[in-house]
Amino acid sequence: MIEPVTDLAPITALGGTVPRSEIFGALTLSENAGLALASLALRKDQEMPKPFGLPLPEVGKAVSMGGLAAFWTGRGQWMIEAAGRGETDFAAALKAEVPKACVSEQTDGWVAFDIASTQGAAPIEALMARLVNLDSTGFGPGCATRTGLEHMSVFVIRRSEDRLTVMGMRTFADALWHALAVTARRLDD
Amino acid sequence: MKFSGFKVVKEALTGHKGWRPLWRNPDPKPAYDIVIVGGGGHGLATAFYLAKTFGALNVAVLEKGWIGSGNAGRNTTIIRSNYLLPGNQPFYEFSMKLWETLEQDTNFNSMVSQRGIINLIHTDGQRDAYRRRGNAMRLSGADARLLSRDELKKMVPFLNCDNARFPIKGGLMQPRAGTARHDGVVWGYARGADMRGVDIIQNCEVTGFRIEDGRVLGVETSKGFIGAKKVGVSVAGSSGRVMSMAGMRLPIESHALQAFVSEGLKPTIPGVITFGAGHFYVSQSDKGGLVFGGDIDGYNSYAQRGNLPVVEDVLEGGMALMPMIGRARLLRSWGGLVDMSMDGSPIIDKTDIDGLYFNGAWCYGGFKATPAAGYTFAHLLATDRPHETVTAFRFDRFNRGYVIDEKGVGAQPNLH
Amino acid sequence: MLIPHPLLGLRDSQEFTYFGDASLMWRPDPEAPEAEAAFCEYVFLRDNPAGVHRELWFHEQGDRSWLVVTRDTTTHEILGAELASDVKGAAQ
Amino acid sequence: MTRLSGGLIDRSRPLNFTFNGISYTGFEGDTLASALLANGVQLMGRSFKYHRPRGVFAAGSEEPNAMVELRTGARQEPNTRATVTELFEGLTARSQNHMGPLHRDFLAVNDLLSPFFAAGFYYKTFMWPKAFWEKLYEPAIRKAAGLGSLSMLPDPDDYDKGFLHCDLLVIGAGAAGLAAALAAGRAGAEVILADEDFALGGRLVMEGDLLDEALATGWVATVKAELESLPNVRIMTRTTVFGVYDHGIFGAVERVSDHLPTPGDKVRQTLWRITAKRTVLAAGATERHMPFADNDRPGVMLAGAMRAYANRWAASPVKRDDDAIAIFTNGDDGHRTALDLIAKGAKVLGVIDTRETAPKFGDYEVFAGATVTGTKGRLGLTSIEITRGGRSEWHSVGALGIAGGWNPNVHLASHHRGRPVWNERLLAFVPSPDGPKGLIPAGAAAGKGGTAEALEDGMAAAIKALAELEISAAEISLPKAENASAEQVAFWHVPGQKRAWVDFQNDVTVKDIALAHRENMTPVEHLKRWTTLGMATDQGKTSNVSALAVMAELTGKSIPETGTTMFRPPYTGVSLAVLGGGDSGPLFRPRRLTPTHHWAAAQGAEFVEVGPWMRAQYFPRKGEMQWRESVDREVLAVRAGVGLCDVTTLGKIDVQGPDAGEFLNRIYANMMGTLKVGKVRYGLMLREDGHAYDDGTCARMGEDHYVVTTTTANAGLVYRQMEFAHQCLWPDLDVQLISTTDAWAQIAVAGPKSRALLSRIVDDFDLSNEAFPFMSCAALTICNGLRARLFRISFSGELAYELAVPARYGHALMARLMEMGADLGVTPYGTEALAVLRIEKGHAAGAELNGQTTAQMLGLGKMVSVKKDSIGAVMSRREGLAADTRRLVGFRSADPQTQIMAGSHLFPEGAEQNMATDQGWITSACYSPHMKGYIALGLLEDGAARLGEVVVAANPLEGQAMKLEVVSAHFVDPEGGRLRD
Repeated sequence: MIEPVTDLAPITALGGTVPRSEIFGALTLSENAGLALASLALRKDQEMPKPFGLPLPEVGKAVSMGGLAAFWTGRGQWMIEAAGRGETDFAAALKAEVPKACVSEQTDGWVAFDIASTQGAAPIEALMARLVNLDSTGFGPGCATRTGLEHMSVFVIRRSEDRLTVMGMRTFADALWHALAVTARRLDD
Repeated sequence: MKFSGFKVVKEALTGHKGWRPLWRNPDPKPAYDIVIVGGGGHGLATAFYLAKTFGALNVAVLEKGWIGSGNAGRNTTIIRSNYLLPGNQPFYEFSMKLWETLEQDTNFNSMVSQRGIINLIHTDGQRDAYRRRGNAMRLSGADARLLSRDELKKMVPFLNCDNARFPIKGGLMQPRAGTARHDGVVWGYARGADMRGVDIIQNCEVTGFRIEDGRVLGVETSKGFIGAKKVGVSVAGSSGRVMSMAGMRLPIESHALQAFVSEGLKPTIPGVITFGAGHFYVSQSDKGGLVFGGDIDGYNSYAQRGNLPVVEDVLEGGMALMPMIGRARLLRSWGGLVDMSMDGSPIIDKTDIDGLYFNGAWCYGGFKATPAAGYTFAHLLATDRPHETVTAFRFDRFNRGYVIDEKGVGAQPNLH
Repeated sequence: MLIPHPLLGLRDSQEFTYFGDASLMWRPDPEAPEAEAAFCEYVFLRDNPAGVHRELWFHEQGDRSWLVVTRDTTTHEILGAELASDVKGAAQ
Repeated sequence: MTRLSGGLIDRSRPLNFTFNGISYTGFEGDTLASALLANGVQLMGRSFKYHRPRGVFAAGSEEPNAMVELRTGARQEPNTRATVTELFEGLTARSQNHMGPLHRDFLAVNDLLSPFFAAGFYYKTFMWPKAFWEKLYEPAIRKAAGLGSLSMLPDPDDYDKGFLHCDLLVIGAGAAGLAAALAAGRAGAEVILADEDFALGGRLVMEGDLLDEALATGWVATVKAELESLPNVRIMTRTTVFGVYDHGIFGAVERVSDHLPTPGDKVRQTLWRITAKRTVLAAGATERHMPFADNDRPGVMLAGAMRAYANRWAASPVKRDDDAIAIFTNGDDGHRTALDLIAKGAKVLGVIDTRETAPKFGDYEVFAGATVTGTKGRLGLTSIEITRGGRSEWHSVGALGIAGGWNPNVHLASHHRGRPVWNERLLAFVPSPDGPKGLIPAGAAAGKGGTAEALEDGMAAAIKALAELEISAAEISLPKAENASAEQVAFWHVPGQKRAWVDFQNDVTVKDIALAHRENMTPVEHLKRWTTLGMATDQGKTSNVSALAVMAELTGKSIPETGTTMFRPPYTGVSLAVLGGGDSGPLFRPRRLTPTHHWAAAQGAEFVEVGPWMRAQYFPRKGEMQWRESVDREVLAVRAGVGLCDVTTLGKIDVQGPDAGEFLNRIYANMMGTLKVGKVRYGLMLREDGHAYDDGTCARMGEDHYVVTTTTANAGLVYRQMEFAHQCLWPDLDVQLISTTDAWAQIAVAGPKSRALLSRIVDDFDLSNEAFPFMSCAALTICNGLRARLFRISFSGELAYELAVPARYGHALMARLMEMGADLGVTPYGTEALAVLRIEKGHAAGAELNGQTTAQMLGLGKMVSVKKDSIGAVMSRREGLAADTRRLVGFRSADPQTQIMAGSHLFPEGAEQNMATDQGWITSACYSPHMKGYIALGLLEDGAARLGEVVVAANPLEGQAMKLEVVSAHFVDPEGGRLRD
């Protein structure tokens, strides 16, 4: 565990002291409160860096290495993820790695909901079909994109056949959970 | 032939043998004093008032297809004069007054029905803005009422006021507003104009303007050249396309606007209701269909059809506002072609070309303007001076900095 | 509609926000002698063609890139799409 | 009972239902229409205008007559076609559009008055006296019009929506559709097969045709099983593809549980947006009729529908088994109905064939060269008049089938405004060759209605479509089938003096079309609008082509010269609720909650909707009876002590890079590039047209790092606009933008004791005025190590700060500040107090920055720098903007306790009040506890020069007018000393 940096106690995006998790048939929906995020944007003519040794992914892709991961967000732009480091100043650590690049703290800009299936890809893809206009056959493991979901803007990351992460703006956390949970529940019916 | 209840009874008893064409199908003459391009409501109204009020005897209306085939025949039929800005409000109130005597003026029942319009209020800021607007209406001689939430609930009990994402806190009502039967308006003006000698020429597409030394001499058409001392263009939706034939660029984009009608239902909705927290407005036609619409599709289009996202957006609004319509069915949707202007307001003006006049840029609101647009365009064509209610509707208002921007969104047409 | 994003392939137009004619990328020179007139034309006047139209779409719920999309306004057929910054860069 | 043998009904599963309160029994597999027919019920409804008795006319979604109100209570569903309503246990239905019982409708008097109700009659009368329209005529018309009724209760069911993608969408699961789906499925393509029916097979299961010398149902079942076994094929029954949109996107509605008594845990329907690379339109064809005198009685129906009822549902169209059935046809197709009925044991009078050389295919009488010229039977057909060679005779029959030829279902192929093309051989319109891109019509929809040719055509269409996608599909072995003879002649209607219905539901007759012609309503759209033809719920599926033929005859033109009509979505009626997608009421749009939302809720705050946000409006305390008491208390607490307000909703944009300063110089009207690190500047943005757009602050956090704030309302728009400037105007600038609005919880700490409060939580940071003066910013830590940003800025006019921490700590920070400030009287305040504070200080907000105002009007004219270019700078100098003398000023009432109403218009004292004398308006107003009276801001002509003058604020809308003194907009501390202390 990382030592707390403050005597203030954080709450999760859904307002709890512990992250929320709920099971709907084959699907488990979990709030990932520990994920640290920082955006990285290259300066003009900057060479592609490899922060913490992480190779930055191509258009529409995500990569992971140990507790670190990254997904493409725009030309010359990525979101870097660090598992379990939500309480730390991860942006500062990233900036130290790539001092020339533009780095912004995004940890609390987004809420991350991890969706795991116990029955392979089908429930994940059925959930996606009801929520986002992405062709799941072309959105396999390692794909990441931003899109719209029920009037909200989200990142969708296919971690593996049976795992998906949906990130929404933190202030929409309740609404996004509702959208995911209602759909997951209906798939279970 | 005068239409009346007596005439209807007489014809019913004698096998309907005495009805005659509502208008002629004349061949075009070689030249006219005034040629109106566009046989929609505005063009026909212009011809009607030119003949009736301004004594013009030698007038033709040229229509590419059948009269009323453009926006006049595919709109949500709302008439109202609930505008805010001084450039607009007197014009629309003038139009409202013309609506109120239209049927007597044309001897044709256009089913002008003043069942009222309510714009719903969801926030205190909105109430302040509507109070400003309602006061502007009252100050220009129109009627307006600010409804409390309780008054509103009594009037339209089926609205979802409370269990709502954006609770309803009241409304601005114009009791004299309402609807008119869109085709009936077209036909009333057409018949009235034809009776007064105007040639209505259908299936006659204008393919070019003949302009010499900065002066218009007439129009090239699919039925040959037709000379004219003055040409008035009234082709909203196609304004960009038509005026480009005269070499003009306009402060207009063409956009698709969809509208919808449900299957026929027994009386459900009394007047016109406009959602204030989403894109949805609705009325019910005399035949029983819910007639409703919302936002434009939002991209330049001449395709006369729209896409599904707007359909969903409109019905999301509808269901949020009045969830009791859920089990009714959509019967038909259609897409119109609207001139979206840079400030959301219209243009009735001369052009830089002598003898060429323009009426357009009506955005999604041209239907309610039909009588006054016709009257004032006729006034301009006949007298070369703008009618007092359209002095703000000039081309030069943009460059000079006198835009009439009701929504305050600036020069982005798809936001108006 | 589907927008053929030059990097991401076909994307739902719902992810985009439409702005208008691509001429809006070419802001007049504010120092020119007739700057005000040039700006008036830039801000207010449009070709508004019935046919091929080059226009700006913002991939707001996507990679936040501005695109120049070439589209036929009479059929909605899309003939191509480029990143606006590339278009501008190439022209400069 | 008039059940026949066979059929696709499950006799082991009887289902009880009621129609107009009478109980009946049907079977699983029945529709409401087939079950009623099988129970000998012919009369099912009334027509729209004349209230004529009507029975079922078709067997599919084109039904114009048999419309019912289905279910009861909040689930009541008007205008539901009995022909596509699957029977379920306990179904209740009522006929509609009648006054009194169905068999004795009082409004049938309209039928007697029908001469007065000819096409377009209402345009010619009801004009006098003028006031009677709304009061008398129109209410009467409205009451009589309409069909079914809504319950007026909120729809209780859930709806869903979703997206599907496929290589090939096959619309229609008849012969062509099944062949297409099978060929594509076997080729491995992603296939969606959609059909509006609950069973697969289309006409295959409605005809008596044989496939491989057995009933077609066997082949259909085999294909179904194979398709279900293929993981790349999705079969969607009960799914209507209702619209074709751009680029291969289709709208479809799946009726998930309409066949169940109630949806239970399921949704009622799902709206699917299907993106298909290619599409095979195998939507089949719709039979048409031939108008003749009194052709609208219950018992008269399409001959193909009769076959369908007999073959698929084992239902006979007659009330009693011994009633005879006749067929009226202009081709060989009608004879098939006779043969099938005979095969099922029904009593057939014979076939009335308009052709002199009519064939005979079986043991039934043929009336060659004959027509039907009349009918009898008030509530159901009892006899028909057959006329041959000028001689007429009456025959007793209980039902009459009409076979006028088949119209390909070209609707979806025409949704992109491509016009269908007339085919003289088929005597029908076939799909336009310039239909939607990627959509290939096949089978009967393409005019290839024979079973064998439909199978072939469907398969070929799929192979062709997939070849375009570079998927190679092999031919499949099709079952042996025949093409039934489609010989027919052009015979459109039986001329006569009596009324002959063309459009059944809307009561449009041949005479009405003739009248429209006489009145020059000849263009087909005029004809439709004048007579209402084709505008009923069936959208003219059974009437349009017949009407065109009648009009063509009248004008002497050919049918294609006479016209076609546009087909627009939806193909059939779609419930409004499913298009609305489900999440409604409080879930209509997602809500954004601030980081302190739960904290505020726990304090009992009232919340208010601010765009997508929910914000604390005020924090009532015990004993406070109305909101003003709370707000006044909050305002005074800020002015006298310290208050806390969550201002996270303001947009925050990180601007980084070496050119960030230059970029911001071009974005803001005022100079930003000169801002020093650690400083904040108020910034004003203009639109390119020169009007004021947005305001906020810009803080320089580091050499290459600025944090820009925007108003709550414009956060997204400004970010978009900045990206536009970055990518489209000046991509050469080395700058990067990203929103951090959600990342930081931002809390305003305002009031003279704000420094004292903050000093208790900052870690080793000098807050003194010298070290951290007004308009400073810094990154620091608080509460023992938490990274934070502090801005010394003020909206209230008091000494104030805004403190930002990672959003997850916002809640705890608020609680900590409350705890640490208890002795300072710290008070949370909401948006109401925030508004009062800013009005007292004279800050412009949304009511002033409304997009119609300029910097000058808001008193910010000097901010528009003339030393540099920026967006809007050039246009802001235009004549009309420069000449606008309206200025933001303050107002006080002579009687401070009289409320000033925002939205009042301003006039000089004594002036007449109209739009011409109007001098401005009140933009914002409130009760100011600081001033102990009502105050307001407003825009007034020449306002800056009129301080001290008295003007009238007129509010005729609410019958008010009051005198106001024009004062400075800065009611509090006009010199600005407080915020600098």
